[in-house]
Amino acid sequence: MILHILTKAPGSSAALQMQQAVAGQDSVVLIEEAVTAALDPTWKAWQQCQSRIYLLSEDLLARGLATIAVDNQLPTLEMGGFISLTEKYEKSVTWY
Amino acid sequence: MILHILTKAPGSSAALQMQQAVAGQDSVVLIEEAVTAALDPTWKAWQQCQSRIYLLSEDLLARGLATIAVDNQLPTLEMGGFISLTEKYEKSVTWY
Amino acid sequence: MAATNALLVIIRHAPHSSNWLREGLDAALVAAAFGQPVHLLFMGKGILALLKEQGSGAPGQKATLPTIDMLEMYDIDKLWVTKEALQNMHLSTDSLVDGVTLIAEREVAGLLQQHTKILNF
Amino acid sequence: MAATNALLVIIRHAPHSSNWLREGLDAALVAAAFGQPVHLLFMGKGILALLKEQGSGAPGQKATLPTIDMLEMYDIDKLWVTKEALQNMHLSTDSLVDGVTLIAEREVAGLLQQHTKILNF
Amino acid sequence: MMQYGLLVMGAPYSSPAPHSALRFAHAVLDRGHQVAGVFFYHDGVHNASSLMAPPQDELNLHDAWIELHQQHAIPLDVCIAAALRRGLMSESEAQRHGKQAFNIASPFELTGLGQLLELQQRSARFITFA
Amino acid sequence: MMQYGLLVMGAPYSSPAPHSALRFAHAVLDRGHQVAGVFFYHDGVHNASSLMAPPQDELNLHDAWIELHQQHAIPLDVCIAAALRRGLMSESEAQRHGKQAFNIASPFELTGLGQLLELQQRSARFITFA
Repeated sequence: MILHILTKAPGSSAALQMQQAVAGQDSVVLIEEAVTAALDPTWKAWQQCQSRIYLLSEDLLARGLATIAVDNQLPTLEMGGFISLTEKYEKSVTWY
Repeated sequence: MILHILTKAPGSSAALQMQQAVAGQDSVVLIEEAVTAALDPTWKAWQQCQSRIYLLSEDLLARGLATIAVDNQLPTLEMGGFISLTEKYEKSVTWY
Repeated sequence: MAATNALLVIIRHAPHSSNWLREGLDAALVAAAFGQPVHLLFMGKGILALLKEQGSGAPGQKATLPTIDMLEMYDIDKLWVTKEALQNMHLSTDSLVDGVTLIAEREVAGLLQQHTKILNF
Repeated sequence: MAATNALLVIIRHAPHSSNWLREGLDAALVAAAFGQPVHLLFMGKGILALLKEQGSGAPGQKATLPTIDMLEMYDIDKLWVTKEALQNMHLSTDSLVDGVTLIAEREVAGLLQQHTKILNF
Repeated sequence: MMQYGLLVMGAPYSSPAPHSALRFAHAVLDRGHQVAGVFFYHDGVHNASSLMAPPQDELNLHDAWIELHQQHAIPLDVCIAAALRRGLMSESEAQRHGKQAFNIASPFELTGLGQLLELQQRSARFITFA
Repeated sequence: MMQYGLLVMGAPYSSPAPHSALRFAHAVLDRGHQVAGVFFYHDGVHNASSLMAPPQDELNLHDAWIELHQQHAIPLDVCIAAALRRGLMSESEAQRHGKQAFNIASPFELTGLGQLLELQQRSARFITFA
């Protein structure tokens, strides 16, 4: 079981490579530029990872995307929630 | 009339933005990572820019792509040819 | 379209992801301060610089929005964005700051031809 | 697939475009020199590191191929590449160095699960 | 309580990775965990530059890492090969290379990639910021 | 004969832009043109670091730019704001910021963005490497 950390936007090589690497029990945290995924509720990873993919709210706020994430009903977490996921998952891989 | 210099691979944001910006009389030089375009003769820019798009041969050689460019019958130029294009075109824009 | 002596600064990078946006806007502001007319074209993720709800960034990270708000004071009033790029990002003009001019994507090539000086960030 | 103690180094960047490839391979070589088993997975443009016709690079730029050739000496003999990635790049195995193992894209997730230590470059 | 190891591979002001890593480190410590070490590799080596002088309204990341070290005695290791190539060196490396100046000093330590692997081995959690 | 202005925005060893720019500059000069100046901006400011110490089998780009300057008297201007933020400063800036060392020296000159615009104005051809 792996926690995937994506730092680049959907459509980037990093995002595509992560999508190839995600397995059934894995979770995904979207940070930095990856939070622009909030703009696109049709992005395949939302479906692929269902209830196990989250946007980092601090990075959404910084970029003015917090309202849009709420409107699109996308799951967010704060830094504390990010830490909780790293506690739960022994391994993490960052895609950049 | 503009000389476009692309430094990133087809499929990158830089390449897509360049394709939006190219006009009828413009030329394109592909350098650095953009020479990986040699692998894909179906890339739209080949059609879009026809006889006015070139791969920099030094950068093809460094990456082991020179033979593939020949096999795919793609036009190349050396650094001298690149300079000639900058002589011909008053303006250049680099996409990276 | 007539040729213009204005400097065209193209902004293609999002806030906070790198320093491209900041340093691109700095170049635009310095040119304007030196009395050169400046036009801005936002492409791709550069459009995110115009989102009006942007916060101050992570602690200690400088926000971009105050710089965008300063553009008008420097007489930079051409902020071009393509309709297609907005649609691709699922954004409406309501989410952007005031003063943005929408153009069609097919006009971009013409804009570049029109300007004798271009800086691409 | 059984869990392995080997370090999995993922290579995703092309030669000459940045230092990611070089510095990723350096990490793999150092781990191997310290006696740790190392496996390499090449994804996306990382596959270009395996092209056998690579030249020496622009004057003064170091080539990657000698480093790839050194992997075997360090007992790094698992060089995984996905068939799909090769196809996407219109490449055949003939253009790659010897010793590459082709896998299917659907096996990638399993490989990551299998390795307890991963470094992603 | 767990040991976290952090790998930082982005440069300040060119990448958001150092900011993310620093916020993450503080949050991990707030939760009662420990940070076993931070390793700076690739462009991340620029975090160690003592000559960094950002505008006053921006965080000085070099100073922020030192503060983290002072509060929690966290080792700050910098890959020597990545650093030298990018213009970062300690006083002893400066002497060895015949340079008049240096821009890396304690608590940042120049070290080899072996330290990175060792950090990964002894950390229960290993997180990369790049 | 024409005047070429070059803008370099990539760091050595992290981007191929400096290599491309240097090869381009030499080719332009070989053709009988002149290079009116090179301006280093964004991560390109790292080209000016006097502390760069790459392995011996790699080109030292700092030295290569100085050689270009010595042979052809080409001004090498470095954006001061981009440089300070990234840990690059001259002796006088080091004094102003209370730093013990500096890593930018002549023929590299710290200057403002006005110089970039001025270079673009007076060059018949202006080429960006990034």
